[in-house]
Amino acid sequence: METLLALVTGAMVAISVYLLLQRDLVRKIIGVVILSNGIHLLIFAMGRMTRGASPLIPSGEKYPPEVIANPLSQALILTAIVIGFGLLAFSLVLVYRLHESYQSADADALIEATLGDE
Amino acid sequence: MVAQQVVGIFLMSTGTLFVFVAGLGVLRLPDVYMRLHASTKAGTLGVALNAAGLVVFYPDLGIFTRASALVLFLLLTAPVAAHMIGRASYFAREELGVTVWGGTVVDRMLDHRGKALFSTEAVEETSDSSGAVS
Amino acid sequence: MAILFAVFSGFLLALVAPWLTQYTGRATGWLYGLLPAAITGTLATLVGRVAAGETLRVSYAWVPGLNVNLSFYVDGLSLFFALLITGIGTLIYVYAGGYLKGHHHLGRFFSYLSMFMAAMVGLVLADNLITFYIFFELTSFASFVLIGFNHDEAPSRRAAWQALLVTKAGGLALLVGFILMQQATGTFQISAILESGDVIRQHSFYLPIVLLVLAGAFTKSAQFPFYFWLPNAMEAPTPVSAYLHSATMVKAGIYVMARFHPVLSGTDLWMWIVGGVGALTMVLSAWLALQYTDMKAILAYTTIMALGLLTMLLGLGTEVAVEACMVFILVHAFYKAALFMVAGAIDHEVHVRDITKLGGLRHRMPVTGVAAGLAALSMAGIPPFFGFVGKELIYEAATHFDPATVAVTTVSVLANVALVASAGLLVIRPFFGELNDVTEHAHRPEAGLWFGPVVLSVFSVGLGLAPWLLDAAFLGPSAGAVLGASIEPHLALWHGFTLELGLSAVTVAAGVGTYLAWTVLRTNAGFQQLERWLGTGLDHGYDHVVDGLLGMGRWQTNVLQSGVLRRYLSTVLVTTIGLVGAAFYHYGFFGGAISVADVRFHEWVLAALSVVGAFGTLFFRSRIALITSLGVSGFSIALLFLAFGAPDLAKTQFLIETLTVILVVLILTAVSDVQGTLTAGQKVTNGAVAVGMGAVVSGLILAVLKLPFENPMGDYYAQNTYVEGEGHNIVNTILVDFRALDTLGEITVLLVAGFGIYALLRTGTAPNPNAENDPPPEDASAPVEQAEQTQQLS
Amino acid sequence: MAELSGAPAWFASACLIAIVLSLVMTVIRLLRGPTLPDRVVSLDLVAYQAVAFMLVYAVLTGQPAFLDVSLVLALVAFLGTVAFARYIEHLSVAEEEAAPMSD
Amino acid sequence: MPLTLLFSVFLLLRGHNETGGGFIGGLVAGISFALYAIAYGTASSREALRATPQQLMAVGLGIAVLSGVLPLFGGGTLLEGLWVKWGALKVGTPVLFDVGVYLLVIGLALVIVYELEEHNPGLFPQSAASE
Amino acid sequence: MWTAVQGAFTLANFAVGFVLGYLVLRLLRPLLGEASYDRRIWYKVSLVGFFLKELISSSVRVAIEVITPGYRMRAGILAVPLSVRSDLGITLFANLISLTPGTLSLDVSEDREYLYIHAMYIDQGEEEDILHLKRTLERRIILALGAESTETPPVSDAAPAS
Amino acid sequence: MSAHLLIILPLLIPFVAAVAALLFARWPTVQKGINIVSMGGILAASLGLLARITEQGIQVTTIGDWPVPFGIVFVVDYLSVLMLIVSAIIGVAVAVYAVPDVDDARVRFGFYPFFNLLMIGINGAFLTGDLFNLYVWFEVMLISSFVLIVLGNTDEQLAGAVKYVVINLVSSLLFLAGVGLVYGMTGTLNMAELSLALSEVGQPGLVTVVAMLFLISFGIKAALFPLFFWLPASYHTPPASVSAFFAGLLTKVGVYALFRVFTLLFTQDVGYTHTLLLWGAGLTMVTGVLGAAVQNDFRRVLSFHIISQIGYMIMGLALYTPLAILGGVFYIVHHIIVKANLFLVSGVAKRLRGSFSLKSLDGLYAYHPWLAALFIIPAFSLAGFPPLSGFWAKLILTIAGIEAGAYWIVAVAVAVGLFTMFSMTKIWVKAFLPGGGGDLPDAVSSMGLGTRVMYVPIAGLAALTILISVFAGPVYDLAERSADELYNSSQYVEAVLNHEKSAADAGPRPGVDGRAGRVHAR
Ligand code: NA
Ligand code: NA
Repeated sequence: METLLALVTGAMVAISVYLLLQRDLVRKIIGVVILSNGIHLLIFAMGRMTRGASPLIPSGEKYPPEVIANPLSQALILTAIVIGFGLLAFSLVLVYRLHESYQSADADALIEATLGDE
Repeated sequence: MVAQQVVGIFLMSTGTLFVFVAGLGVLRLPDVYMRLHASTKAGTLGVALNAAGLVVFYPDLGIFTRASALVLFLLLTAPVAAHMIGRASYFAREELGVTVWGGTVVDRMLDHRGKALFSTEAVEETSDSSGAVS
Repeated sequence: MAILFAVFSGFLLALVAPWLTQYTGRATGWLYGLLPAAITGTLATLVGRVAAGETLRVSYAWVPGLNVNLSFYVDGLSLFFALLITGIGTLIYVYAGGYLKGHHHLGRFFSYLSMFMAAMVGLVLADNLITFYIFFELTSFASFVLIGFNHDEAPSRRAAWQALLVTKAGGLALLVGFILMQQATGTFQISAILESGDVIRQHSFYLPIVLLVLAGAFTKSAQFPFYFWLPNAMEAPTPVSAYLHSATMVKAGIYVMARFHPVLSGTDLWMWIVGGVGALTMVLSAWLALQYTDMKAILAYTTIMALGLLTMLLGLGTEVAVEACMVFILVHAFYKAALFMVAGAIDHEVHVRDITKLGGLRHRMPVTGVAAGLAALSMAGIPPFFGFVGKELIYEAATHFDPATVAVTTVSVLANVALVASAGLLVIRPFFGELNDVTEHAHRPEAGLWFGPVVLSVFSVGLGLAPWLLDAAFLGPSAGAVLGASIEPHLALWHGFTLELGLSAVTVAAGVGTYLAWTVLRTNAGFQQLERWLGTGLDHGYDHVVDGLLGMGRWQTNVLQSGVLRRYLSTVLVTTIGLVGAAFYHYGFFGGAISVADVRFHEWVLAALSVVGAFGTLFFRSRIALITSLGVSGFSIALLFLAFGAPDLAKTQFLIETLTVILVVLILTAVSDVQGTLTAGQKVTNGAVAVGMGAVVSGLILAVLKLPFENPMGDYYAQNTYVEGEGHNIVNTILVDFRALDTLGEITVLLVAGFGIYALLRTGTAPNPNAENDPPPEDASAPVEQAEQTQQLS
Repeated sequence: MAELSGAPAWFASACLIAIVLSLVMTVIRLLRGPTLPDRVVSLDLVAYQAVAFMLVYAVLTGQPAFLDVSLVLALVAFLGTVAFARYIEHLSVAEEEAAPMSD
Repeated sequence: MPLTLLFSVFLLLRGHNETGGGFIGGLVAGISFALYAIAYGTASSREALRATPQQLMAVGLGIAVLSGVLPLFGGGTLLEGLWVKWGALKVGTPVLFDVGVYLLVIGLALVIVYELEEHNPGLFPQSAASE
Repeated sequence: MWTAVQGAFTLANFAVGFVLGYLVLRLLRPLLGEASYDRRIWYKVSLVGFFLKELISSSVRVAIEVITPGYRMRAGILAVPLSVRSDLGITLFANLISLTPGTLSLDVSEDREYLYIHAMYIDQGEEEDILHLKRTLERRIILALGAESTETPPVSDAAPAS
Repeated sequence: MSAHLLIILPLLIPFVAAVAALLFARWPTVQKGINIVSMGGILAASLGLLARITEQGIQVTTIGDWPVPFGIVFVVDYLSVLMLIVSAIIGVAVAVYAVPDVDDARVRFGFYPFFNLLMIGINGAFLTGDLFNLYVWFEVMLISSFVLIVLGNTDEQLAGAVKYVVINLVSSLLFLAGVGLVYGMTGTLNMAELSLALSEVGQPGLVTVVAMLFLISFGIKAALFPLFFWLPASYHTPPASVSAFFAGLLTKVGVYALFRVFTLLFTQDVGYTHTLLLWGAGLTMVTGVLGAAVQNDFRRVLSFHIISQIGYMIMGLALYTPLAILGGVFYIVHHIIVKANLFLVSGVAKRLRGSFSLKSLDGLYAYHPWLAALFIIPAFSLAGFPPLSGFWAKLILTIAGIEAGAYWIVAVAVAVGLFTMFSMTKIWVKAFLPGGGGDLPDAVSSMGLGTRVMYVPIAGLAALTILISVFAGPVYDLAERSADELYNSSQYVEAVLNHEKSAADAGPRPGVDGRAGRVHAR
């Protein structure tokens, strides 16, 4: 399964990159979302995968069952998801504000004056 | 034990059938309203039956409460969602290019309102014509 | 103690001068001149001990790890230069006090001048390569601020900047040369390095060392092809030109060559480069000196000529040549400083420096005129002036040099001919003849302005008559230090009827001839073209180099910093693909069988849907439709998480995915779509980058998956969730206990995002092009709208 | 109750397959559209199908805890649909900007 | 709405033992307030909340930090789990920490909804999406 | 309620749940409004029963439609004259119609006179279908909610539409 | 004070200050006070840490009392503590400078909390010994910097911020991917443990391949060639306080991370990785300095110079000899102070003359000789003018380069030094010397109290630059110890894994395989 996930991750990364290279800022942000999802899958695969068994300790027990899914990779992804969401929300609102100022979400239109006045 | 499993599996299978039908319906049916029918009803019923199946497998108060909450919530939200999409897509049909299936025989909403969907004037005079169409 | 006083007292004065000057009034120059005089006196007390072979040292550890010390030592050579610096300095201080009287930045001027003098003294006394370099650069800095002292004039600013950059470039080369010397010898201590001549000459670094050190020396001492900065530096106030750009700072390069003569010379490489460049510089500048009518320009080119001569002598490297070099340093310092001061005095009183416009000034400035005449006679090498002694020695060195005797002799004579002619131009033209409209109203200069020239002229005469005074006290120790041997020179005015005397006679005769033919020479079209190449031409060359580099900068900035985010991202991504790909290529691809046999049907479907959903986002024209596809991908991933035992993850993924979709939809209600698309070519390129990136990431994962996996950390958390963490949900316990710090950081991110959104949406609601709500500038003179200047913010 | 085995497991697996097949059909509709409401309806249904998937999977693997996940999804999926409906409505409102709104 | 809020608290408190936790709970709670805002306007939603989302976020972070600092006073380390067992009731700093997360996440969800809505009232066309 | 949800019941958790639940409820009191009591429980049960029956029976019909090839539908958008007038009544009626397969409520006219529905099967003809809906579903709602549900709320004439 | 408390204080203080500042949202004056106290406190704590490290060596503590290497650890070695101190110094300077510089609107919308939150991210990154935790602090830093860069919402800020945000988001995700892969190879996140585990993977090549992701990600943060675009696009847009803080610190956190991972973790094939770094360093120097030379805006010149100077620091790391690393560390310390100060000077110039454009700034020297002097010190230090701090940094690197036989990079470094001088004197000539040609009016400037306050941190930092120059010896010694720790990274590893709270000492627990015990055996 990890192998399949590797391919899935690669595909998602490729898709996200294509979106990142669009002119539309919203599409770029969506690219970032997909890239994040891909990287989360990467971590999931890296922690190796176990079907079913959630990392819970049954009520009344002190130790988890013999075979459980890797809790650490899950915790890492969780943290990353939440952080990613915070960044995403901010970025989206930033694009929204930018659109208010420039009446456009075209990244190619935001060319800075690279050399300044001479 | 066996009976429990049989009932559970039955509920699940039936539920799954409805879920399947919902999916097939959304794929097959000819316009967005029809698809809404399939998705809302069959989907809700299917999920409800699946939830019931789970409760049969795990006859525990906690599970029951949560499964009930799930079904209740679906029953509350599904029609609202369907209503909102249906209504919105009707009003925005021109902007979106929504077309109605050729087999649609009547549109009373259009009759009543004409094109001015947001006119504040009530269209009282047409009210008596309702039901008079065959 | 004497050394420390000599080096650091100048810096102290530099610190207090801007403040002190308001109290010193008219006597500023004379008062401040006491300091160099005192240093000169102090150093003079050491002459005897040094002549007796003693070496004085002071050393403080600065960066012990690098063996860098702040250390000084006094030997014959350094003492010779130090005395020259402070001695001439005394006269310059007095002169500057008169020249700049009433200038509102007089304090700053003396501050810079003192800093320069101290740096120069530090340079010549340094016993550590790094100490040396530090003072070397400080002199460049002082020169920078002094040339640019009249900074409201554009040529002044340009000249200062140019001088700094050229000498800084050389300085950096010098530094690298020094480091190479240290690498070769294992020490930064100059006195120790001087003992290691053979080591250096045989080291593989010898060639780079010579080239780099000479690059430093040649730029500083204005040798071909770097001499263009020096005439431009004449924009400085005349005391500066006299002091820095004639008598002392430009000699720092000569000092470098002299100082390291014992370790670097003695090879053909040294001889040909140093001798050759010196000779070439000398001839070119001798001739260029005759192309100008501005007194300071003539003085500048004759200075370059002198520097070329000194360089050539050091390249020759024979005992006589080195003696000649030392003597000529003095000769030149005396007459050139005097003539500069004279030129400055004329400029000060007449405000004109063009010799074709001046005349008859002997009536208005008699004392100055006499001093100028004496200095010019020394310059022309007429007996019994000190200049004659120097010239005889030079001719002796030239005629006794073995290879290329004729060539060396010829260029020496040619240069001296030019000196004779220039001397005439500088004195006869302004002072003789009749007063004209320009000179009619010249004032008699105050004492400060002629004191220096007079003293120097006296020295020129005195030392000409009694040159042997220098033998033991200065020439022996200094030339000895340069040669790395003990010598006993004997200077004399009269050597009898020698070849040298004959050459002198020829020189004077030819010089007079040249003087008479000056106008013809100057206006000849061919010569003028030559001047455009070698004089302004090199100056323009500098501009071309700078412009070329700036052009490269502009080109590069336009290419790299294009302003297009898409290109920035492509570059980042292509770099990633390149680096990872190259590393794969380098180390192999860690290939092996790939199996997906363990994947169940629903997992296949979920995996496929997460890709299909994502893929769908590429194909929708409408962004809102694309979001639905994104949702499918997110939900499928959540289900995958769930399928592999991660309910918390699935839960969070569902929540976040939905919220993401909602947020994007909300934003899209207000954000219009982008008009215009990418070209087909861009799409293909982007597609290639995308595929490359995907391949690289997949490759990485697959490669790592080949490794066996142990999970000590995860296992520890699992085993201790209940017993140590009081929980049942391992993931949650990790989040709030084992790795709560991560979560603390995570919620910090959320908090900042929340407040950031708040700030984004609450401030500047109205689009405000260019309005930064700036407070108005505080300077009343600021070039921006002053009308609106309201109350200060603070 | 632990993981299912035997015939029940077979049935549950079949259910799972049916659900994912239906998921595939729904996604086909989502991709084909042709209009935004079609896609929104499909996405809405995808959420229901996900809920169903989790319920069946909970039984299959013996982990009723998955019920919580489906509860959360049911709770928020509705919001997504509401947002889309708002968007669609916004389109027609934007068209009729001039006319006063009824509320 | 009260139901979803209750559910959110439930998610929060159960987190340590079963699936859930402050983040998920907070989001669910935030969503219910958001729904309320969509249905009845942000003004009444703000009124119902009685605290600004910014305050919620600040207090949430404050509680989380406090839960981390508390063990220091007992000579422990930052963010060390400190449990008070009172009969069968177990309250520990990790729970307090999660409460901080919960409040902060509510604040985040709300600040997004409120600010977007109030910045551009067109974003959420008011309508009676009756529940 | 809380403890039921909690699943694993412990006294401690109960206490915490109680306190927190109370606090949350206190905090949110403005949201809750006054609890309304109603004695028409029987009608409510009957409504639920009828609704479930309808849900299942016509779900099957849709299922058959979907599974079998070809379309047997005769669709249309109908205007159902409303007898219920209260917000709750209209909402309930509309939502139940939506949940009942074959019908989907789209909008309410601004004067609250009509509920517009999309119907998949106009079997016996438009009028009959509308009458059937009114007789079965709407009647039960009115019974369950009481007579006041047929009165137009005084405050606003706004329909639950934008 | 316990070691634990001392170590966490640089993180805890800004946390408490941030919360306090948020709660005092309506009292700007209180916030300003809190901020200054917070930065001062961090500085004091960092100095305390330095004292402790000098006495007791590398300091390690666990967060949450979980045994090493399972819990998150904070590790303070010389590099960390130097970074902490220098960033705290900049913190203090900017805290004072911001009082008059940052307008009320920005304060109202949380400038001071954000400032502290940014500091949290920075200090967390310096302190942590856990790779994933490092990622988290990077994100804290990133989002705080996002907000600070747009705070005020001018069009220019928004446009600059978008580029900054998008590129940095990608960078973070690459970092995250790297963390995931490293975890997938070793099963651990503790950096000391990773240092051992990565060399035991048995696939040094693969480790190096993965290291490329870290190189890219941190390279973006550090603004290495060709990954620096976001920096000149955005750094000139926010208020001077913010850009000074960013200019001084943010890229240096990336540099810090590069130093950390490419000495501790990825030293499997130095010949490959560090050669790449060296090329990156050289190209960064050149492109940065050429970019700067053609700019005509005070802050844009400075922005490009950040890039160029990063090249020098990375050169130190890339040469990977003790002396070179030493030079890199020295460079970082020197550069942060100098660069932040230059941005602060630009802010005063802007305040006095109403613009950042070199053209409009004209003649500052005539009216504000003190500002001119205070500009000259950092500017010439940046250009490596002796004997200022930058000279020592460049000297060490040059020697190291020559000793390592990397002559081309020495040539590049020297040439770039010359061009840096060109840019700095360009600012001097164009902004400070009057270029109008005509006489400037005699009006003496009416300098407000606020501007006078802004001089204080500038003078302080300039004085510090001079102190570093004069006492280059002691600073050299500190950098030397740091370089020793970095080069011989086993010191770090042993300090962490032999920590009193290590699992090896805590006795057997279920699930512990005792890897931490290996250090004893070696
Ligand atoms: Na190492
Ligand atoms: Na820099």
